[in-house]
Amino acid sequence: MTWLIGALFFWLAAWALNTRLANSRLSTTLAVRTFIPVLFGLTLLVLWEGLVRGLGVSQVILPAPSLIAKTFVGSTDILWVDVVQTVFKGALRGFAIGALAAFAVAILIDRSAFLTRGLLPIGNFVAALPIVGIAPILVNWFGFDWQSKAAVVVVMVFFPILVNTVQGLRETDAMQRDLMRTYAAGYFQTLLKLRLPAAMPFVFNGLKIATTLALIGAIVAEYFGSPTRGMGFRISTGVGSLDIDLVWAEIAVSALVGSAFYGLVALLELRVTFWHPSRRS
Amino acid sequence: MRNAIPVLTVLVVLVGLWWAAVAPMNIRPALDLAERGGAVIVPEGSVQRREVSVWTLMLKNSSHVSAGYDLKRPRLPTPAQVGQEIWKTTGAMVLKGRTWSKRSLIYHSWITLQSTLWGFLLGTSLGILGAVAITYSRVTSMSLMPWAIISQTIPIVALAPMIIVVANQVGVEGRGVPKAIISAYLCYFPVLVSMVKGLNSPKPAELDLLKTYNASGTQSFWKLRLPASLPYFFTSLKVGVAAALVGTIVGELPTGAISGLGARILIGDQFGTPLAIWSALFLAAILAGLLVTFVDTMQRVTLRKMGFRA
Amino acid sequence: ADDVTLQLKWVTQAQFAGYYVALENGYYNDADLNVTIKPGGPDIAPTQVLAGGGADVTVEWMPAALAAREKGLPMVNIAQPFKSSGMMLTCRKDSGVSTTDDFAGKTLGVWFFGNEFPFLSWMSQLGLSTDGGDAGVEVLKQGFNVDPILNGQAACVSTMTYNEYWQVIDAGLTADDLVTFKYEDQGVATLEDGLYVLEENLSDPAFEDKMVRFVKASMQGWKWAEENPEEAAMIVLEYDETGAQTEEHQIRMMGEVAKLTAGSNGALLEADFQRTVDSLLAGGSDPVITKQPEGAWTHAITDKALN
Amino acid sequence: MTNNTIVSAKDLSLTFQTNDGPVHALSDVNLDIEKGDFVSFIGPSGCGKTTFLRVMADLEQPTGGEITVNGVSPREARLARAYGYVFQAAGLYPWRTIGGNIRLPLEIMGYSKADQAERVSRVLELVDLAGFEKKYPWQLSGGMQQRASIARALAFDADILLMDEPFGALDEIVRDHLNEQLLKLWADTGKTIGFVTHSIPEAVYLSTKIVVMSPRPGRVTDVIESPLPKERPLDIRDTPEFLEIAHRVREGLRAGHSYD
Amino acid sequence: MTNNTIVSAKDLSLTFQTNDGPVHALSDVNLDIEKGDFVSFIGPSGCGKTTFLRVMADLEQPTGGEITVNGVSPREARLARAYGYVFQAAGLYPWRTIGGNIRLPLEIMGYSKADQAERVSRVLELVDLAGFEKKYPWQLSGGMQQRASIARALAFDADILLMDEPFGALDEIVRDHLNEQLLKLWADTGKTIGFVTHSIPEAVYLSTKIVVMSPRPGRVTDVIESPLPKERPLDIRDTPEFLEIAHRVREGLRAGHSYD
Ligand SMILES: Nc1ncnc2c1ncn2[C@@H]1O[C@H](COP(=O)(O)OP(=O)(O)OP(=O)(O)O)[C@@H](O)[C@H]1O
Ligand SMILES: Nc1ncnc2c1ncn2[C@@H]1O[C@H](COP(=O)(O)OP(=O)(O)OP(=O)(O)O)[C@@H](O)[C@H]1O
Ligand SMILES: Cc1ncc(C[n+]2csc(CCO)c2C)c(N)n1
Ligand SMILES: [Mg+2]
Ligand SMILES: [Mg+2]
Repeated sequence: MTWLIGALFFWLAAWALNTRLANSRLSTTLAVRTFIPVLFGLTLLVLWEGLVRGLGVSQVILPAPSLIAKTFVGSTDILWVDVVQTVFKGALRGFAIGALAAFAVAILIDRSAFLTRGLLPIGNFVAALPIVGIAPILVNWFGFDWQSKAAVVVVMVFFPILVNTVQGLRETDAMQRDLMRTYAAGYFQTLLKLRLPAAMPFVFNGLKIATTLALIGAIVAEYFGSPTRGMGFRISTGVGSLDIDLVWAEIAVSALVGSAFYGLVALLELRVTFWHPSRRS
Repeated sequence: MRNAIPVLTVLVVLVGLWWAAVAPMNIRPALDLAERGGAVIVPEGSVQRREVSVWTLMLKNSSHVSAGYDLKRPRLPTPAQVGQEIWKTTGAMVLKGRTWSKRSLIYHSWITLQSTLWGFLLGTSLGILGAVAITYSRVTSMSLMPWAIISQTIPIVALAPMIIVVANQVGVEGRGVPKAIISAYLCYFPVLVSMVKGLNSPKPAELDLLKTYNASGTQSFWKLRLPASLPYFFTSLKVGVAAALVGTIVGELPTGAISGLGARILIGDQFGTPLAIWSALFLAAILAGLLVTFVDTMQRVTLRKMGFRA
Repeated sequence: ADDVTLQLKWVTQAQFAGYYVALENGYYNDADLNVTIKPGGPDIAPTQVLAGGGADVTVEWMPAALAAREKGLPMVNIAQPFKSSGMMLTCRKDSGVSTTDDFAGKTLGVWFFGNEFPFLSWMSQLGLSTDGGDAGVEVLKQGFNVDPILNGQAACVSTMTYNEYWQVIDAGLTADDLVTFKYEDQGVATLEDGLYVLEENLSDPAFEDKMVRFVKASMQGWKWAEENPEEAAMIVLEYDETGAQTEEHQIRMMGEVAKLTAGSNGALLEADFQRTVDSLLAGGSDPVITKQPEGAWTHAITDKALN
Repeated sequence: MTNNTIVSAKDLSLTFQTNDGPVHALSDVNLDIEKGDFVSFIGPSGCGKTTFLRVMADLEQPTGGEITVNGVSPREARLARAYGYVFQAAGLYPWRTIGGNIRLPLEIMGYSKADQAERVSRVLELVDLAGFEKKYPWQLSGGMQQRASIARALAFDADILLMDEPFGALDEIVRDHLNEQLLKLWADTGKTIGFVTHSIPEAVYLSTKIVVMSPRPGRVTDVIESPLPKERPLDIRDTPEFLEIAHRVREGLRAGHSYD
Repeated sequence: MTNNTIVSAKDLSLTFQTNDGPVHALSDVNLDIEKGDFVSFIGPSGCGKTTFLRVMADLEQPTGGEITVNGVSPREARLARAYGYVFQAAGLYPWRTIGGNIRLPLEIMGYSKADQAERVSRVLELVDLAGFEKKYPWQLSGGMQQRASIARALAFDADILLMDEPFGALDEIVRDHLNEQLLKLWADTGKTIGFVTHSIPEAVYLSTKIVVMSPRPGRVTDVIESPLPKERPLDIRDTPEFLEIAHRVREGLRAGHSYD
């Protein structure tokens, strides 16, 4: 009971502090802008800890954050092996291949109005499909090691990036294109100097969506067969052997890696599309 | 309509490529089968054949290539096989009056659709409420936004079993609710992001105008922010409904293969019946198409009625 | 009537025919029970469901149950309808495996999710490492099907006598192409498909009484299923909500399962239990369980149910 | 400051804090506006015209000095709904018809349904848009949209009409026409009008008072009271008085400008 | 059509097919522009000024009649890079600095690196933007952006400079200043200039030839040859000759306009 009340109290206090900070003059400083979400995350953890302890929830159902942290620290070797397998071998390679392929195809089909009109609706449609469903097929085709995971990731990230890039390439306004016409600029000049830069905000939109898809795809695919390492492997076997704390440690790793990956792409975006109105103020 | 011919052309080309790919994809199992049936295959033995490329195999055993188009357990089924399987589990079922039988994919699509719709409803509501909170409260916006992004990097499949157990513990029976929760988890995010954008889309001048009228917060919400956000809203619904479907299928994969298209994929995998996987995949695609088209139509009608230019 | 929820270990199939028969034939009804059967799936850990209160009783394999017990979840075996183990490793002759000596350097498909324990202790008894070393075997977490052996990704895959083995056969490989290693024959068999409940519930006489009736009705179901395999398979199909199971396959499965349940009246034999424990304790460097479990089974239920 | 003073600014200053340092948008502005005045603000880009209008309407908070509107603070005046504001861009809501746009302030201020209908048709008449009530903004030309936005500001009973370059985007002929209409409206209603423009002839033609401003920091460099009569036909613009005032405005502008 | 004729349009027509039926943007336009001419186009909104400029620059295809530029088709002239075009909005690429924007046509046309640098700094000087080379467009005011876009069109050696309301968004003083500069530049380089404006004084002040157009369908209603000397101080605008031409333009405009 004291745990529950304590957690609740902490939550109220933290929220009050956050409210004050957010409405204060300091709210635009980087320190406060990072502190507020961090404190918010912390309150969630405290609330969780309080709930688990206060209600006496069994640790094979929902372990407390403190236990998860302990497991995390104690199993860094396993976690690292899994990250290498799932993220570096599967997700990142798949992401790179898928992104490059989508980018190349986008530029290729963009040359033909016919192809664009034919492929774009299909691409849009495929981008909305539950592509994870093909994971069993690809595991069958490409084997149980990282290659099949990368293949799933390639297929998952390909269409969102393709669709966004093609749309981005069409995003120049008429006047900008007319300007190039008055210079009698060639196709590649226009592509290089106008359309690619103008497409970048869209490309990054696709890349950002793809980052989260990549991780999910690689993990889900491991459910259908894998070597005896990898985040998906550990999560699925962990549940079976009631190592729920280890499962949560893997989830935490996934969130960390995923956020870092997303953050990296977002940072890159900031540097490449610094000029875009939505980035300026 | 302008796009019909290009789309159809591309589709025909895709199906053609698919059909052509069947031969190399299936040549190995086809040869194995033929060999067991007594045919002479070069090279002999499936282990030896692993060293040889599919193209060589096809060349040297050209008479057996066609067998790849009629396998019971193909690595890649032919379009016709998939079409037949789909017909067998949908149209033929309807003709036999067994539309809602467990062997009918219409029944399983319906199960998936239900969870999708519940998840969609839950997810969009959460997304919209979150967006309103983020728009109107600085603290919420500063604390919540980063976590909304982080939430999407968590592998939801990992949470699925725990969601089921916890749902059980609070007395919720059946797989419907956990599936809907997973589906909502994937669906809320695009809606949230897009609605935050939409609710903040009024230009400063438009907000200033209301300020000169001394309009209240509620008035500016209903008369400006909400209508201004509608185009964003519908776009996000399209993404959201697709995400909800992905969520449901992901939820059906591991949450106890009972029914639904995801379960069919899983069962197809477990029992080694690729056609079951392929037909469930295609039905999922059709479902996605129908859902997105439905939202798209809603968008057109509503926005036109509201006077937005088409 | 009293409510009882049963959590199965896997999807609806003839492996669980006895329970479906008892339900369909009204044995549970006659025992004044209102039984709900929850199918399992790849991500359903029966142990976890039991811990979460999602079920009163669950079908589980003993290694997983004992492991859970060591994790602090006091599961107790109250009945053991399966006498023998149906697990085996099925290998292709053309991949060069004919005896256990040939395993080294080969890729073997193994089920995880709590089903890997018998395999791991077997390998450690054979002195083969499973973590990628040269002297050991390469372990592949096998999915839900037997594709790895069909397309040559693995030399051997885990199969059940009643299920996956027949998938390999159905896919075109003949018994002559294959070598099988039954865990029973290798002396590493562990008990499968027992009924487990939480220890704390057993102290409640009302619960105990419910379980007595449940086990009795279930065993009645099993015996009927053994005698009427075809009808039992049809009943299972009736309850299969995926609609993906086939008659042929389920009838065959029922036939094989009957061989495993034969010889069990439902009561756990202590010798079988000890054999399982010994096998697991021998699990080498990273044993599944570390000490002789205490109170992991009881005859309290079967004694009342079967007499 | 007389009894009739509607706006009175004393040493008014406004400094924006930006990433590149402070921007002095207004600096020590002193200005009185009388009831019924038509005041034009003219000056080079960035001199603070818009900012001054926004301060009057309580859309921006001064960082120094004082300002009263109708004897009270701009905020109180705003809460009393004293302003009709016409922004530089028409800013009509695309999901509302022209009639719906004009009805917007009336709905917010709680006018009765009957009153709303009556007022909408009256102001539409006034700006020559009768018959366009049911059209959507994008079905109208830029000039018509601008007129609709003026109608929107006229629909309710605000004493003070603030207009920020309302005719900037229109061609000369349309502009002449609207100028005439605006003068007529002003004469009919007796509203006090604050009007920002870049056009010297327009300022001279319309105003009773022309405020010339200069940038960095935004200051009032000249306030010219117009001797022109209230009744102003378009060809008053060829009279010597007109040209003289125009000349003075131009000189004032040039003085404050960075060129020369 | 003399030897010096740069642009020659004969019975030129252009009809847009739209959903609401055909729009006759240009109808039987006949016009000759001589080498070194400064031609202004003036007319109410939608009369086809922009369309005519675009046809000249091969950005739009006429649906009737003929047009030659430098004796060849507009397309050939475009491929020969005969045009500098200044659009109504500055249209600078936001991801390039001001210098980078001006360098854009030079890169495309393959000028050498050294030549590029030299030209960029020369035209920046010309439009008073020296020192802003490294800034991004959005760091500059609208007027400065417009000047940068003019600089961009001047950086390379195009015979014909087409400007579509380049000064529309600027205040009068800046406009005066740029008008003076433009005249100087024109005198120095001998370029032929096509210039769209809404301002009568601007058209009269700048041009050797004023083309008055009227809408629906877009026709040329008057072509006024200016008798003003090439050398034009700003106060030429107060001379009777000037006012007379302005009057004639205004009458021409009014005749084609829907008001009156
Ligand atoms: N919100 C703001 N933040 C920072 N600086 C601002 C802001 N609003 C205006 N300024 C600056 O204040 C000065 C005055 O701006 P203001 O908009 O009042 O000029 P203006 O006279 O209306 O110009 P224009 O004729 O171009 O409309 C300018 O230098 C402008 O850049
Ligand atoms: N791409 C197009 N499609 C259809 N109609 C067009 C198109 N471009 C222009 N028009 C129409 O052609 C007519 C002439 O347009 P244009 O842009 O040349 O006018 P303008 O004289 O430049 O007007 P403004 O002064 O407003 O710039 C207008 O009625 C316009 O609506
Ligand atoms: C993830 C996962 N993989 C394999 C099994 C294996 N398994 C245990 S019982 C059973 C039924 C026999 O057909 C099977 C296949 C599992 N439970 N979960
Ligand atoms: Mg302004
Ligand atoms: Mg134009």
